[in-house]
Amino acid sequence: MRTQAGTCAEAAAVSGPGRREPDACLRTAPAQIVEIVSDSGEGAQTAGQLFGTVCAKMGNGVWTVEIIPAEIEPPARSREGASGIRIRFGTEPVTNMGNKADVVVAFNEQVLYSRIDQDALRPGTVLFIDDKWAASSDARTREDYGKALQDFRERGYDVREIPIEEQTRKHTETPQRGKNMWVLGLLSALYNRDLAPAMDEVRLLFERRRKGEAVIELNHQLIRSGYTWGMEHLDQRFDIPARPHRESMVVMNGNAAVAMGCIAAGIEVCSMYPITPATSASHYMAGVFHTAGGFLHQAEDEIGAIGFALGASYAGKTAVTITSGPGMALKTELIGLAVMAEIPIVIVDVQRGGPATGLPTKVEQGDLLSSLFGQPGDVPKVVIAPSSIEECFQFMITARKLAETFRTPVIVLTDANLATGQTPFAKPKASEEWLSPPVDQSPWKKGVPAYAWDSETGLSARPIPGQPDGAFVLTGLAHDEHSHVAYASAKNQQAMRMRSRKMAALQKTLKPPKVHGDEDGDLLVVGWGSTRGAIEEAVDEIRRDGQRVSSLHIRFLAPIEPGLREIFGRFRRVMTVEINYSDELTDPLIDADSRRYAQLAWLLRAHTLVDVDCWSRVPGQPLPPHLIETAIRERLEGER
Amino acid sequence: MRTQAGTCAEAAAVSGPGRREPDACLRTAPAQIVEIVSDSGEGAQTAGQLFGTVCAKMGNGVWTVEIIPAEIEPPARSREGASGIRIRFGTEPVTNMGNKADVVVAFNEQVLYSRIDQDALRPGTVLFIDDKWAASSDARTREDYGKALQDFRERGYDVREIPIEEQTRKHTETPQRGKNMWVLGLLSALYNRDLAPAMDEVRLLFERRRKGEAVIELNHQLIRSGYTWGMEHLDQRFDIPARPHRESMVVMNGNAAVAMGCIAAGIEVCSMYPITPATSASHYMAGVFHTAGGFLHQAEDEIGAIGFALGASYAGKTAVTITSGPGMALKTELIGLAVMAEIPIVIVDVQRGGPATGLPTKVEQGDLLSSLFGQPGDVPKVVIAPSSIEECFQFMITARKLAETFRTPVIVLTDANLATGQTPFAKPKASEEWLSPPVDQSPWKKGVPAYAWDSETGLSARPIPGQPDGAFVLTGLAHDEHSHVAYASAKNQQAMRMRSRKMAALQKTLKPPKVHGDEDGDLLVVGWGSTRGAIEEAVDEIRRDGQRVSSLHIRFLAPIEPGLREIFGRFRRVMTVEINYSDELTDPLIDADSRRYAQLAWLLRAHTLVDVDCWSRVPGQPLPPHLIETAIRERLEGER
Amino acid sequence: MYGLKTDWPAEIPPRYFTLQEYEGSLPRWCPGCGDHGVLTAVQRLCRDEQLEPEKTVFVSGIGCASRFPHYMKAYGFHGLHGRALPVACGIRARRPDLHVFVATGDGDCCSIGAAHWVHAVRYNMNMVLMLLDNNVYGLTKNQTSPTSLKGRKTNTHPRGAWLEPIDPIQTTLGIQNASFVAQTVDWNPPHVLATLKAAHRHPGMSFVRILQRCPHYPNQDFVELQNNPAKLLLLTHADGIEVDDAVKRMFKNRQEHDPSDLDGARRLADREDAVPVGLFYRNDSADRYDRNTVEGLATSRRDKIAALEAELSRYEI
Amino acid sequence: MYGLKTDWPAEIPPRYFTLQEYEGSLPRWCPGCGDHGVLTAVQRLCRDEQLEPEKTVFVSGIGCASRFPHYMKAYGFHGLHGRALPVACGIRARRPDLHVFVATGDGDCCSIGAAHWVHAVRYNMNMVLMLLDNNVYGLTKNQTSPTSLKGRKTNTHPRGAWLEPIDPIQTTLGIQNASFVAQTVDWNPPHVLATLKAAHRHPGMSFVRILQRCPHYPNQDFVELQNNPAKLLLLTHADGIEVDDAVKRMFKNRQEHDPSDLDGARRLADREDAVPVGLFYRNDSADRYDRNTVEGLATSRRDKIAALEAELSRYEI
Ligand SMILES: Cc1ncc(C[n+]2csc(CCOP(=O)(O)OP(=O)(O)O)c2C)c(N)n1
Ligand SMILES: Cc1ncc(C[n+]2csc(CCOP(=O)(O)OP(=O)(O)O)c2C)c(N)n1
Ligand code: SF4
Ligand code: SF4
Ligand SMILES: [Mg+2]
Ligand SMILES: [Mg+2]
Repeated sequence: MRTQAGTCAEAAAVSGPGRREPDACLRTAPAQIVEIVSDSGEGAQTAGQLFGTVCAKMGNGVWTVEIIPAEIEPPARSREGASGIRIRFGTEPVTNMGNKADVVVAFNEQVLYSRIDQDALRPGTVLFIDDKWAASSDARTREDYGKALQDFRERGYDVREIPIEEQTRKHTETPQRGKNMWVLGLLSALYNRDLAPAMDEVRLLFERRRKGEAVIELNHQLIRSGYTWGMEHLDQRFDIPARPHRESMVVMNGNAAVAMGCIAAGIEVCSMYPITPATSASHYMAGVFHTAGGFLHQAEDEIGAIGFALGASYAGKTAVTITSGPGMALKTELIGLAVMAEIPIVIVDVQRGGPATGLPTKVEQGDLLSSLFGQPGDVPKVVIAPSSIEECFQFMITARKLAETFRTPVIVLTDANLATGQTPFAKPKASEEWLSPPVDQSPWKKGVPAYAWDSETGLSARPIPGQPDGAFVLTGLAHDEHSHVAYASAKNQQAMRMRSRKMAALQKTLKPPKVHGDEDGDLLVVGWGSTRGAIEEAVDEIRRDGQRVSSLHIRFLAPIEPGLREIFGRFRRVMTVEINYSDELTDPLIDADSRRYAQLAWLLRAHTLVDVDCWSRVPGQPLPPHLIETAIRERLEGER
Repeated sequence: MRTQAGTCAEAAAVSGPGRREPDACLRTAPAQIVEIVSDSGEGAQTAGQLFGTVCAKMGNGVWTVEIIPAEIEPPARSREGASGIRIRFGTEPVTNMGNKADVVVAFNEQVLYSRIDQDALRPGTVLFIDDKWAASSDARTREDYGKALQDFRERGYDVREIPIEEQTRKHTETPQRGKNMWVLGLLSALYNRDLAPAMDEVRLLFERRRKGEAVIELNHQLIRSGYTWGMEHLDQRFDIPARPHRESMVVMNGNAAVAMGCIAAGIEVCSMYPITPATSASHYMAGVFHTAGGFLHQAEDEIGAIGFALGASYAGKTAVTITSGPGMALKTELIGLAVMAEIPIVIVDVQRGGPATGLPTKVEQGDLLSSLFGQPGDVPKVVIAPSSIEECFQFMITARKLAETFRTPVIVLTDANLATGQTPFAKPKASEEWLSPPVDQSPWKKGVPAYAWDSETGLSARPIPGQPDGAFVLTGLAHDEHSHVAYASAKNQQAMRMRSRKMAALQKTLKPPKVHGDEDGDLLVVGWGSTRGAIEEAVDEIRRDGQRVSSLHIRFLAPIEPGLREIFGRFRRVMTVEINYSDELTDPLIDADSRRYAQLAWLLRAHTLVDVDCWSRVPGQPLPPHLIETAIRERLEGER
Repeated sequence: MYGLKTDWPAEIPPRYFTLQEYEGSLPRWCPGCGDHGVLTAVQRLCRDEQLEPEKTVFVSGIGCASRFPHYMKAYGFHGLHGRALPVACGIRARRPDLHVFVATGDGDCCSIGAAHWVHAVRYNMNMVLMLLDNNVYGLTKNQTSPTSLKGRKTNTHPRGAWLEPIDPIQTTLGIQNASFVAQTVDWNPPHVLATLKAAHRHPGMSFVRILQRCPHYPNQDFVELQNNPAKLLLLTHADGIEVDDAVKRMFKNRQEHDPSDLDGARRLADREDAVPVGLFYRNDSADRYDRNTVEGLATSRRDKIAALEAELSRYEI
Repeated sequence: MYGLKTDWPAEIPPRYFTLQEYEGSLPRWCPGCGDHGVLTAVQRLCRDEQLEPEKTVFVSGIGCASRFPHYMKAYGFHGLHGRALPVACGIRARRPDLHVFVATGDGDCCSIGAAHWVHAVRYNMNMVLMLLDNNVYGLTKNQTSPTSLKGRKTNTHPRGAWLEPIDPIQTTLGIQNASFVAQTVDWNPPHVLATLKAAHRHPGMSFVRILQRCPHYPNQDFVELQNNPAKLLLLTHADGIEVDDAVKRMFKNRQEHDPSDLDGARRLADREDAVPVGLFYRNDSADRYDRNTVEGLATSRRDKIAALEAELSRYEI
């Protein structure tokens, strides 16, 4: 071994205040953030997911997030090619990717630089790096590696060169495909995990990939090897106490949760066109949807996709279309038709960086206003945003029900952060009540028009093809309750009123959202969608200092949740935190007159007339709690 | 003659207070509203336009608006088939279609009913109706006619049966094609107009239609006949004093003004797909654009239309695309690209009734928020709305300049009201300065990137294909100033900031809008687009009673005109008047929490935090001043 | 079976549908518009085939032709310009019990809807596509359509359309899985009916182009075709459109054409001297996507829950 | 003309463009991706034809193939998925001095862009369309494309694609005004170059389908084609793609095919036993919309103002 692992004392600095010390080098830590970064194809993600699953299984809170290169097959040893995973895990539930990494395992120095570029490390981060490059036959590589190591040390990382490839090679001729398992073993040692569950998970995984016993055995060997090496060489190990679950848990990412939510809702048709970062939901469904009586249609484009879904829905089959920003843009016109003709449909928008093609694999919360106001004319519809992966699942069930009860499109806004993040949550108990009802084919009541709007709520039941006496011609033209084309002024006003009224009717069934923290104070931070975990973490951190900050998370954006004005009134200041663009008052030319606000802030200002401020950024990655914290603290300072 | 025209005294009631009486039956009136309604194909519109032109020529203020049936060839003698025109003219300039008609000439009783349905008449309206139906060989027709007449009288109209067809038949075998000219003569007598200008206009018109001298002579005869009959039988005639123009005037509708504005701006490519009510602008251009060096492209769809325009613009040719709501919906994604890649383009949206197919031939102001916020992501762009037909012309010149200076899409929102209304305005003096500059093909300055954003204003010059050393690859992906794909967080934030900053830079060059009426008061009525004339008329009417009401009209919607908060602050209440949907607080389930506001109101609330109220309707026709007046008065009452 | 006594004892009364039972609201097309005749033919077809009105769906886009659903008494979906086909495919996908008809125009199908046209032909789901081709944009008042003849003067090309028209038949024949491609003319009602009947019975997407007169914006070519039927060429074949001798006699020119001969069909479509009327091509064994889309249709609620539980278990930790 | 001494006295120095002068940023396609070879061929073509880089524009949509413009040193427009063709047509419309190339993928062109594909072929504006057809969605990671072979397992059809693929050549041949339709394979660089050269020289829209290997999501069919070139059928003709004997010898199977024979072209496209490579069809006299779009291009500013004044006067009262 060329390098020495750090001392116990050094390692302790990494862990934060430990609670008990079962063996000399074992410290307890409440949470850790570990990253594995490698060239594309070296399996860092597989190892990381397995490690995350093991942690989750033991009862830790876990959030994993994949680091995906922009190119399909990027060059080896390049920043652009960095592929990997971050696993944040701890005693308490984990709701977001957190701040800087505590530990990074890097397969080469170049991929590590990509993490430095993304500001993922801090002075003190423990860096395990494969030492193979020091002995490279290529002088340039040796030199790059040497320089980088020096640089890393200067940046204050706690660098530990370790023999990842060398050790792996003892077991396999193709270390490229084994290093990840060796690292899994190493991490198991570092974090004091039993090997058995990891072994089980590996077996499961390779069996699913239809690999034979030999492959499984090799991988088990590698894990053991990494573990043994770790136990022998690590001078500091951590125990992250876990709380065994009292109920069954599942772990999945937001796209899988959305897809499974579709199945749980009894949705029968998913009509889509491939688009990142939404597609993986469809990939998942493509494999299993038919087992639950569903059909996945890959259309010729996004217009065709929603058209197909609307046709299916008109014919009585509940339908969903899943897409991202550019696809939403294309669906604009047919969303307008769905509202006009009151066709139930669920539309999932997995938001990505915009505008236009933007940052296709990265997170943004940029589609709120376009979901609300994107269609020409008055187009009231339901817009909801899950704030966790579990809610991705649940909201699909809600969305389907709302769509059918209110005879309306329901837009579900998730984002790339939820889509690719993974976290455990209580295993839902499947219920037949979630399923859409069977298609009604009984005779329609004669004389009841196709849009027998209830004058108070705007609600009406719809005839389904096949129902005798129900025949009507759905139209996107202005129409009366019989769906007859209507040009008279009063009819147009009335039909618009009915469509709008449905939103009021739904709003009346909603409860005001719950404040996180005290019910009043100096500052209320409002968020929506995937940022909840990070915002609440930041707020909790600041509250620990005794500051009077609370947060509020909005899930129903249209109709907007009730009672906001009243809640806002209890705080001296209100601000939103969002992953989208807003001008800053400190920017040149920007003042109260010219400032363009973040999207939720905009909505809340109009709705509540409260001077809702905002702090928003478009970094192409989730907002880490510490940045939110800084922003909130700045606002609080500004106050004084 | 079977019927008697009313007495002088009765007729005087029609005219309002006359000022002088040059002959026994001639009264002076400040303004009149006349309608001609007929079956489709009977030429009411031609006669009305000619009459309007004559009035305009003499120096009257004039507004004409066509009454167009929804079907292409509707059945004769049917309400749905009513085809016609309203001419409002007066001593002062006329800015809108006004309230109820003073005089209606109806070719049969059924088409008149369509006007009653549209609430176009009032008790006292003088109704000239062809008496031919009383003698119809069809008993049913006789009966319908008789009943209707009785009904009309009960409704309080001043019914005068006149022998339109009988008289026309004296000159032609096909009265269907002559009645309109006879009516033109009648109106000339009724309104004390010289025949000469009408004769000239008719000659011009038929020459343009390549008709021979015989046709012209016949039409002249018919006009004289109607005139003579009128002079002999009308017991009340009106003089509407005119003020001869000091400058040359043109008269056209808003679509022609937009099209001519394109020519005036030196726009070289107009790329469109047919859609009502925008198409007539393209029809006009199709005929003449090439004489001004332009090319009109009818694309395969609206996506292709804007794609083609963007290609032309990228290649240095200024381009416009003209459409209406459904077309805007389809252009959504490419508008996002134009903002992202900073491609100048002018987009004209002639708004119609929505959502979806809606009311394709009717007016609405429903596309404001979708223009501002319709595209996923942050998509800052310029949105302007002309408030008159003259501004339709001028704003095209402005729009082209803004698009190129700010390297941005500019959306120009007109509507079906402006598109089909006609009014005279001062003939613009063509200027070379309006034209876009020739395509720069000189070498690009080496080292200057394709997006050399000025850090303060976000502005940059763009290389045009053909410029040596300027080559760059435009992309809709997040990019840096070199147009290189950029994934780094800071780059994305910076580029968004630069695109947003352009809006602030433009806003700083704008002046606060001028208040119509006093600078402070109890109520400020805010409008945008085609409603200005009607709003100001209503406000003036109320001000006459000493009420402290003013109005404000907003032309720049994005960036929004500066100083609004300050202006609003000078009024006790602010409300908007718009032709789009909003909930009313008096509706069931609607309260401050659930109310959905009119579109401008929404924008202004978010922007100014003033509790901007709204009154909006979607009648599928322009809001007449008296309805606006009533709404304003109600708000004023509510105040007390 | 029909025409039974009213005191027939069976529980479910046999239903016989008369022509009137397929009549929706009063057609609002111009007098003389070719769409009227097609409507009548379709109502006849429904009556002849005794299609249950509640099991029959007419889907359309926007345009004069697309008003079609309103004039039928059946379920209808009068959607957006160009988007009839995806909607129709979506309806068909999970409802094999429904009869799906699409009424579309040359602008609706061949211009704005072209992508869906290409793909719906390839999907080859069981439905009848009626392309009411009047060579013009009728509803929006006389603009050039992709099938407008070169030189035709329209409001968007007042000096004449620039380009040769697209040939919907030839284009459709070029698309994979095209399985039924026919042409007829609105002014020959029995041939329209016969063609639509064959189309309806064909398992798959039947593409029927109907040359349709628009007297309001008349197409000189169609007027001539009507006046001089010699240019029409009736395609005959045992496997083709079945027409009786009376109809046959309406056509001076006839040609035997085997609808399984794709190559011959393309040559026919290319002919400039004649307008073939009848069945160009049929292939009953082309892939049919609606065979796939019904997958899992019979899944019980219990099985759905079981599938969900199985999936959740896979993700259980 | 080139290779002149540097002290040549003329005012405007003659410019000679080397291969390097067409090289944009470093290609980021996977190693072994067929796009690399096409890029090289295009750079060669530019060099051979000495296209001025500033007068050359590469337009694309979104996809792996659509990254093309970034890797050229020329003007480029990397637009939206499916929308390359309208943009290219707009560029071409008023800039006959520019060389326009379109790089698109099978999803970009034949799926989401299908309406524009049909219409751009009909517009037949002078440009080269390179359809980089890898039978898959590459960039979005292995979904079915309209040209994916039936049964191919992809992420959206893990149990195999349901339908026979669309044939871009046959479909294009079915569209009015198709004027140059050719096919080549990325793994035969001289043939790619020869084909693109002919395409570039053709006056009108040249549709070139390039069978393109995607080793990342490999297509067994292409691998076999490469291993067993006997399935490739070289189309030869005096009016076809000019290739030298060395290239000819690469093909075991050759067939003389007259590119003016549309009917024969269609039959060739239908062949299942062979993959024809070369020129299927050429028609130099098809309508060309870019002849119309340049109308009024030379109008002076003065004439523009005069036209405006004339128009205003027509509306004067
Ligand atoms: C997105 C959109 N674009 C344009 C229109 C306007 N529009 C309505 S019908 C039509 C064309 C009609 O032509 P065709 O399809 O041939 O039908 P026809 O009226 O001739 O039967 C157009 C352009 C629209 N309704 N929606
Ligand atoms: C409107 C829209 N829909 C979907 C996408 C996602 N998308 C990007 S590329 C692509 C398909 C790429 O396939 P292909 O055109 O065959 O190109 P290849 O990557 O295979 O070269 C898709 C669906 C997008 N960018 N925009
Ligand atoms: S315009 Fe033409 S197609 Fe439309 S209804 Fe009239 S005749 Fe028929
Ligand atoms: S995924 Fe396929 S097409 Fe895309 S770059 Fe890689 S090899 Fe080429
Ligand atoms: Mg048509
Ligand atoms: Mg591809």
